[in-house]
Amino acid sequence: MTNWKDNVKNMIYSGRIKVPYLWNAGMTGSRFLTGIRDRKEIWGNRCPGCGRVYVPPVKSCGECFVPTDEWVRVSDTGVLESFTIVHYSHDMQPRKAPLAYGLIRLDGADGALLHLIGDTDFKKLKVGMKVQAVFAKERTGTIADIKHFAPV
Amino acid sequence: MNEKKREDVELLSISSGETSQPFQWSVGKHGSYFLQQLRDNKKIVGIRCPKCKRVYVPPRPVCGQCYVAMDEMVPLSDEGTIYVCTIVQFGFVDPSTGVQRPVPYTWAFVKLDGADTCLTHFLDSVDPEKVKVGARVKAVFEERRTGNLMDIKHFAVL
Amino acid sequence: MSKIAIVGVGQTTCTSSREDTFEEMVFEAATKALADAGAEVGDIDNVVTVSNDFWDGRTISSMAVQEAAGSWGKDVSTVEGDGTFGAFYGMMRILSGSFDTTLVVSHMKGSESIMNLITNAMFDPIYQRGLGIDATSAAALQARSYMAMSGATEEDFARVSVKNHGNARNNPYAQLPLKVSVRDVLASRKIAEPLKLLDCSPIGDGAAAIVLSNRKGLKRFKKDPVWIKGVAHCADAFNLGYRDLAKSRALKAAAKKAYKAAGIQKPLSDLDVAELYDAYSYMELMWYEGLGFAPEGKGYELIRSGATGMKGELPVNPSGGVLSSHPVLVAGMVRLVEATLQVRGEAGKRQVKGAKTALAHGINGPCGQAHCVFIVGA
Amino acid sequence: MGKRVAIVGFGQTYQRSSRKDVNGVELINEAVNTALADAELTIRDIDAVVIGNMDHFEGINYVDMWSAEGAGAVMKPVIKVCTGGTTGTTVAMCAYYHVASGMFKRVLAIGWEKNSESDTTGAIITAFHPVWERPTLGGAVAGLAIEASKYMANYGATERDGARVAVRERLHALNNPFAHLHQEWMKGIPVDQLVDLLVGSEQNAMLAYPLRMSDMCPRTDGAAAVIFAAEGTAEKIAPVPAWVHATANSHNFVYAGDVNMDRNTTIAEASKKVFKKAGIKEPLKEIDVCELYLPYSYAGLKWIEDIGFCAYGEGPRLLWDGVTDMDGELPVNPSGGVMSSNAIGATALIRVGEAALQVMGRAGTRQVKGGDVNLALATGFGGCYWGDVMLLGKKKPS
Repeated sequence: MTNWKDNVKNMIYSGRIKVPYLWNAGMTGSRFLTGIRDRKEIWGNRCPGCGRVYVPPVKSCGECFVPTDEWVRVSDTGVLESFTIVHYSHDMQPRKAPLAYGLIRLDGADGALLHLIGDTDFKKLKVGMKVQAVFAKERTGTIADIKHFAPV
Repeated sequence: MNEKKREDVELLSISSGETSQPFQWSVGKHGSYFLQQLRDNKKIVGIRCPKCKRVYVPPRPVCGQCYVAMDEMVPLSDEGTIYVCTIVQFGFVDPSTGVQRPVPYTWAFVKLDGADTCLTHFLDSVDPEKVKVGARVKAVFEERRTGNLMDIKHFAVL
Repeated sequence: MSKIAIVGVGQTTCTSSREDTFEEMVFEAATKALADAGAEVGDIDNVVTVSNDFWDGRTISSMAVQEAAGSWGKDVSTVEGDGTFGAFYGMMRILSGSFDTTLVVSHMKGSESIMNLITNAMFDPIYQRGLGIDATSAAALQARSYMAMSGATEEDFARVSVKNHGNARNNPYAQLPLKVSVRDVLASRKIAEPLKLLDCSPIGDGAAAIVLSNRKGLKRFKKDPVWIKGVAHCADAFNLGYRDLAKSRALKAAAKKAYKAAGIQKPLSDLDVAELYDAYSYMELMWYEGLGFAPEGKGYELIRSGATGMKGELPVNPSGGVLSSHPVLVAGMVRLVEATLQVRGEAGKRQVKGAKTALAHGINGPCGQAHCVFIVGA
Repeated sequence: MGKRVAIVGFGQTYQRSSRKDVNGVELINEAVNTALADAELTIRDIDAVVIGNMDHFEGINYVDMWSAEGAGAVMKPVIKVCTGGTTGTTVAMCAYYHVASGMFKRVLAIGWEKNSESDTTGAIITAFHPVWERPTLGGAVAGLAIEASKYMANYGATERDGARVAVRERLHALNNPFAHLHQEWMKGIPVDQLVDLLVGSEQNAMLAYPLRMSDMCPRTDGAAAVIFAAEGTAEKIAPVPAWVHATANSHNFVYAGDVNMDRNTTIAEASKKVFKKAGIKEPLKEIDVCELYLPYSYAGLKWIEDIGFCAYGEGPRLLWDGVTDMDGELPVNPSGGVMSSNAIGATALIRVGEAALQVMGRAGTRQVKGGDVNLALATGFGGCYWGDVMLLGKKKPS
């Protein structure tokens, strides 16, 4: 029995973790998502402490730690603060590579919104360029109700 | 719009849908040897600590109590005793498949003859009169074995 | 400070895929650290393990390695985050007066899961996850923001990659020692622009452990102590769009505290060597700035001038850094292990001559949201 | 020697079956704000944050990072710890060590869970070994059912004994506005009769013998936060701080099949360590009240024996004698305990917070002994028999 290791072949156990989740968007998030779904409007909220307008909205400002209860409608156009073109694929990506992400500071907002960039030649993307939200035709109350942002 | 009443907001939830995380877990050489013995020879093995002499099943690399590496595989009987067991009657999602696991089933800690720890497994019966602490059981092997703990189909109550 | 010392270190080699289990890797790293300290498990008063449930594919991942970590019968706790944060907790547990010694051990098997899916799960499920964002695409956004702020170029990023992969050739534990040129890096496969393959660290497998002791506990060990002179950590906001991605205020804050405790006034000259968490090439330049090695936006000057090369004023990542081996969570602890070896003069071919004071750095969260900075010295 | 440490503030959300009106970060924020208000502090007064939950219950990786804005951790040191059901006490212990180390003066400990967002049993199964245990394990319910059946076999305990614990927990919960389960129908019915009702009811579904629905904890959404402070600071914040006299833990088992089902050896070891540190010789006499992590009824019989409140097999007698009821010698779980609310990552921290309230004399309608509480014991339980114990007291520890 001492030589058991000589004949053993290391095995791999293939498995998965598949626990289904249903994440609550909460009152604040639901208001944001239904605004897009029902009216194609993008709403954020303003912190009474620092005056920042958050999009997507937050219930409490992380910097000032006070509730942000003033709702503000922001533009569906904004400035591309950063972007990347992704050349690899994985199962969570909603579309095939190459795909592009951007950080978009909407006019009237302070924080930038993370989203996809589309309807353009990715080679033309530049930091600082104007982009606009393209809304999905079928909207179901998720962040994908904005299909992506496209250069204006 | 600006001052919509709270109750006017439809509360949304976002579903994870069909997403899952695949894993390729290493079984390690100790566990692999156990599974290979199960698959190829219908044999169950444990591992003995060189210091305290406890026999652990399934085999693993380290005796936690003595903090020494273990190396000595020992054959175990395919018969043993029910240390503890219960009949699972409630439904739940199996995290490996994402769907409900069939119930009822009996889940037992089986202390195989020659081992000091228990193997956790299914029993062949859900009859409360049969599946009792102290009852004798014997491993029933699958015909087609793939190198998996489920190569033992279940333990049959003798 | 100099109240708590590192008296033992251990690390496994890092590879893209190891065949052993978490348990075996933890046992290897922990027993190496004990052997290095000239100690036995009985000399350890308590244990802190470092792991992450998502990466391990196991809830309460810390539970799986307790026997291998030598914690039977001992007080034990766990940190989910980088190994430097685990070391920080291990140190506090001694300072509390409850224990004289702590073993801290971290493990990672990146080979068992799909990195993009695991890191996608660290993003917000309502607003971000469905977009498919992951650690690399987020880092690419940060790299671009940093370029826009600083004027650093893709060549500068490539220089970091060339330096670190080259240094890794002196490190027997490193996963990816490479002799490459700036041109090779620039020509490597596009991953998430502006990041190319050689700008990204290889997610892999590894484990590391350290033994900590207070003055009272020192007599149990044979190794000369390497003292923790200063340490601090700090987190920024989570949401990428809500923080200034191009600057690292959390690192600045952590470094300021650690430097104060260690009496470091001019880090570039006061430190002899630094081991930084460069998960992506550009990060090293950003961390230069956060750590005060260079003014804001000027990190690239140090890589262009060679100041952070092996023969420079402050060699950074003589080990090859995280770019050359990236067992997530373990990587920060490896920085601490490497810093300790440097101060001891035991870093072999990657030794910085006469190193007395070393910095080790760990990060946590997307795009370096949280930072931990250790200053260690003889 | 380290600093003396006390609890100076506690906040919790109302524990409910589902909180669709908030996301996880917002739920955490609620508890943090409640705790800060309780201690009359602002987030600026907090030097460091410790947070815990179980990642796969909500499917969020790096929760400490994701929740930074809600937890008040922006530009502060934050650490995440997770040890399963013990997470809340592990968080508390981590916060305690932060302060005791002398490195931080005021530390915020947070535990939370939104169990409504996933299948709790499915997620719990992922805590076990994928090759050896997951294929057959029936979650925590099955794991606890086997322990119960072993206890019954060893000591002749009955289903009525188990139900007696359930009745105590649910009756106590009626005094606690924060509790999840409020079984108002139980009001005014004698204990004996309630026990008969639980054991005899067909609606009280058998989950895994001998555990019925009424023997188990619920699935809960909730969060809790506790503020720890150092000596010199604590006295200025709270009129009566709850001092940490001792804390310890134990966790030995990695493989489920190794666990000694005869006794809860880890909670016994941890208790022994705590009693030794604090000089407790007769726990039943010296300790005034307990908040124990009892995830199911039979734990209320067996684990009190392991802690050392009575001899092996005597747990049921203590229960039936009323010793552990609100007006007994050693009230256990005036809050209604885990069986009345179980937002898993928050649960053990709530035990610590509730024990602190008892010491401070601020437990309101669930206060025991008219506020005359000198020592209160809190425990956590999790994973493969992980045991955490913390002893709180009114007097500064010597």
